[in-house]
Amino acid sequence: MRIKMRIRRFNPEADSKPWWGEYWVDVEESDRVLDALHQVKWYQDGALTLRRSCAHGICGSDAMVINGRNALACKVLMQDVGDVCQVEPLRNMPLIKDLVVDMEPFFAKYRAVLPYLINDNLPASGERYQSQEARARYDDTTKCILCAACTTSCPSFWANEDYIGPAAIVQAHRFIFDDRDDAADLRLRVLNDVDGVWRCRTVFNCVQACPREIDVTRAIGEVKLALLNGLEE
Amino acid sequence: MAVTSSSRPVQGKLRYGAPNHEHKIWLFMRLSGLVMFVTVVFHLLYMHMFVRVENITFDNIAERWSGPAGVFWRLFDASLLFIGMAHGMNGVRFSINDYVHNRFLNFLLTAAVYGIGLLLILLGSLAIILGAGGVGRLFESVMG
Amino acid sequence: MAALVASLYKSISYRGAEGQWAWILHRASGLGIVLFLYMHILSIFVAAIGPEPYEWVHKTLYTSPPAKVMEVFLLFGVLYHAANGMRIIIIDFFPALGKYQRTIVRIELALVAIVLVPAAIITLQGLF
Amino acid sequence: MIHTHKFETIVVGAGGAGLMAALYASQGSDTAVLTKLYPTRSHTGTAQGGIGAALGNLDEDRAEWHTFDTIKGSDYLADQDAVDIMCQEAVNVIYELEHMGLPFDRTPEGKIAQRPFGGHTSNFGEKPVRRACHAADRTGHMILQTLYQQCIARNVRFFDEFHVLDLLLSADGQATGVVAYEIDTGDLHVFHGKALIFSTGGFGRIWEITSNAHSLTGDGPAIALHKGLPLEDMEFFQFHPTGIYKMGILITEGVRGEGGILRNRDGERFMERYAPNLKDLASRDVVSRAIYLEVRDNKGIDGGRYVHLDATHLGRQVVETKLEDSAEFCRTYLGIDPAVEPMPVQPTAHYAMGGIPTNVDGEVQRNASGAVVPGFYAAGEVACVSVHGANRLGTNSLVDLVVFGKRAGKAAAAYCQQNDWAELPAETWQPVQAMLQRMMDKDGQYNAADLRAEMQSLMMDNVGVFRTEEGIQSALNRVRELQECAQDITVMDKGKRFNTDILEAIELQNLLDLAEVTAASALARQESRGAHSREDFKARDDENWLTHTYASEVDGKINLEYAPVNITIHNPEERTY
Repeated sequence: MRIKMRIRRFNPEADSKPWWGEYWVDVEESDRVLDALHQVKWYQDGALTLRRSCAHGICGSDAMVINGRNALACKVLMQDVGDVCQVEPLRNMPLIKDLVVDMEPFFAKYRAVLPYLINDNLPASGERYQSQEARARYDDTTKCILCAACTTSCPSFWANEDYIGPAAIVQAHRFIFDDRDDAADLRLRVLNDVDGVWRCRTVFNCVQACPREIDVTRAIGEVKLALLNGLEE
Repeated sequence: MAVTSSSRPVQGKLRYGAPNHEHKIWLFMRLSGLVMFVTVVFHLLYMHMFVRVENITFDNIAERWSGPAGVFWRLFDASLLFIGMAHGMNGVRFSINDYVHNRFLNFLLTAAVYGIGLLLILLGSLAIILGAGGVGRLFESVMG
Repeated sequence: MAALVASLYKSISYRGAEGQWAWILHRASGLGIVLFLYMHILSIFVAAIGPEPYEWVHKTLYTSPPAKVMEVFLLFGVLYHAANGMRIIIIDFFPALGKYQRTIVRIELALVAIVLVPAAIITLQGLF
Repeated sequence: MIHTHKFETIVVGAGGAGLMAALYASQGSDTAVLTKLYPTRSHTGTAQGGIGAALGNLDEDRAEWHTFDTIKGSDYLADQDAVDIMCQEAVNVIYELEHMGLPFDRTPEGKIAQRPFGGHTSNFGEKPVRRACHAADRTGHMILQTLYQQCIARNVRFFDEFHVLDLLLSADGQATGVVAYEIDTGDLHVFHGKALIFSTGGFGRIWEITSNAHSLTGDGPAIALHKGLPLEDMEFFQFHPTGIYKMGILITEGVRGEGGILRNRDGERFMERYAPNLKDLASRDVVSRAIYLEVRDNKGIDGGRYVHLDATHLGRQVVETKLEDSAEFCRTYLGIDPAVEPMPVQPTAHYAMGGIPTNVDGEVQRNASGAVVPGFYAAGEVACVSVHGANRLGTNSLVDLVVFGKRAGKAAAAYCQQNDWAELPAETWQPVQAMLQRMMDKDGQYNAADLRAEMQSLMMDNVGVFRTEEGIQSALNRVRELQECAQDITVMDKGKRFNTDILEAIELQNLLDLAEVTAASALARQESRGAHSREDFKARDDENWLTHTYASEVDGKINLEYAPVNITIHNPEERTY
């Protein structure tokens, strides 16, 4: 089938502001938006620039706005986009070129929540145990692939890019609720910032945007309650 | 020093965790919301549906605010005034913080909202304490 | 200001979930109610001066035809803000219910409509 | 503009092996990690099923059994001393990963959970054993995340989106650094180092149906090849039996580990005929060949080139919790619910057993005799230790990453402490700069995408699961023509900022060079062993071919040398499952 791709283009070396490029591509119904973008890049305009790697929704490279909504280009099928497929870069991130945005501010927020297990009491040798219930407690938030789809779909983040954002909170949640970790208080202090969890307005765009189907708002809610109550034991 | 990942300098806020009162404010917004869900909705429906706005006269109010029941109604109205204004002004502050990033402008606007708000709370309190016509009588006595 | 415009544009052009529109409406109604509240307090203060100022305030601000139309908006604003606020509080304190938020938004809108429609009819009676 | 940096250890590639190496190298040397992606985008993250280690948490297990299975799985081509080290060290490395915070699934007692996997047995092939430690079916994702987290905790210096284009060797053959292209700016950066660790991953993009990421273009081995270094055992490329039909996206072997069954058009469990003992859990080369033979026998589903992977009898609970991601792939890409319908699968190019030859400390070998390049290390899929021989067992790629990533990192740190800085040759970036300029200026007649597509189908059809002399030879001839064409490509993007167009052209040249080495190595090996299955030489020939292939480029031609396999524990036997 023949589909029109409307792609938001910007070349920092030539353009003063972004513009819409229109391209016609022949695709199969089961093709992904990524395949259509590749068709444009490979056969029509090699200057079209995007990030992609694994092409099946695990690496998190190709998050973008597809028909007005954040998604991974490799997880949206052409049969689901209609006659016109409109593609834009993620919002509120510094634009580098075409669909490529600067991910540095995003990863800086990720690093701000101390995204690593902190525990100095390791067994001298061998295995440390964890119950199945304790493991299940934070399972959902271990799925995060840091694609930034959630954070850049959040109106609070659009309004104020200092908001630490859902992705960083999800990453913090993964450790706060891991009973092997000893530094929940440190992370909660970070998230208690003026630009921390309290900027979340339970808008749920993040849940809709997450390609890994993480219940992001729930994770944020649990962090809020943890801050109010102190941690559950 | 955080790990940097490229030669690009990272823009924007990097350090989080400065002490603040946001979580108390967050809790207040919910609790006040819960209280007002009862009081404001009651006030609104009572005044608009049961009493009807057309039928609220100066004398009605004077009557409602007088006697032992008047104490209750004055307290009730005072709670609407205080809780409503606190909740509302804070809501406006949220919005200002979201959209106005210039520190000076942000401060100016917030100060204006709170300044006018406090003045209004003062005026509203006077009206409730002095009762219907009470403000007029106060003017008269001050003016001599 | 630029941030406000940009943010509004982003909110409107993004095909967000129900929660996005619920949030926009919550904020808009909240700001509207605060404006009304400022006016309301000021007018009550004026009205508390004596019967004559009261009559004037009552007639122009509360019972004139434009005021009756605005009253319907006020009713909607307060009812919606209250109902949506309850939804937010419920989800805040029971985060696991978040997965039913679409349903909750619908229930909430239905409740608002059930109260608002008769209230609006009563309010606008006599205007037509 | 040329920038220069100085770090004692330079790690190229930030997948599991690179991050593990960086963690250890950074403990004894000033370390920088270069990656052409962001670290969390690396392909390690797509590994699903598990990481094998003889913890014995659920069944009795011993490292010696793991060693035996790996050697047998390799069709006796693996170097047995290396396999022994890997399987012995695997156990403690798993514990180490757990200590780093990796969220393994747990047994009811809270131990690390394990499940069966293809080719993993107890007591030297007796029966399947639960050995694969897993975190749902996103074990690789969790390994990658956990290692990156630890790198952040230890302030490892990252250079993200830096594409390494050249390796710098001193006059006496010592590694002194790399030249990298900063994708964002188009600037060249010279990294001067004492020790250099290549962990750039595989090159599965030379095949049409592949589970590999678009970024797996074999930049590391191609650069080594261009520097006159050999590549080992390149004819052995693993085809994973269960890729999603037409797309190649992997459905984890864990599906069969949990009890999933392969069926042909008659609904027959055909693996019973090919591997009466382990059935669906035979090693990957065996299962892939079986699927090909079924299809050839017209027993593919609806006469097509695929069979069914049936998990419907496992129940929704197992599918949704233990095989979560695979189930989601099916729903997203096929509109199929694997708890209700079988999944259409076909073999998909998956893993390069061959690569840059190293010893057990990750030191890169300069030739078949085992002399090393001082200061140059390689680990992960890019390297050939060789622990996988002619066919890798499922889960062993992750074991390889962490065990040899760690060893390479440690060795590099030690090397840095014992050695002084080697002189960086002057104006080292010039060849790269000239190459980039030449490509940019070229108004060529070919399109990189066309050439790549042709190479991929050529390799798939002729150098795939089954091979013949005629087929390989024709593919080799055409690949050589394509290499010529690739010198005459038009790069459409003429800018400096984020020019992925020119990088794709460079990657294509790398892929073509590796395709040539793969085909040339396959052509020479006149036997069938592991993943290398010649229809004109159907039997394994231990007499003549129990050898590692070392292919290098001499005066533009592929030169093949051979080195003996290190057989210290198990003598080659006939391989049945």
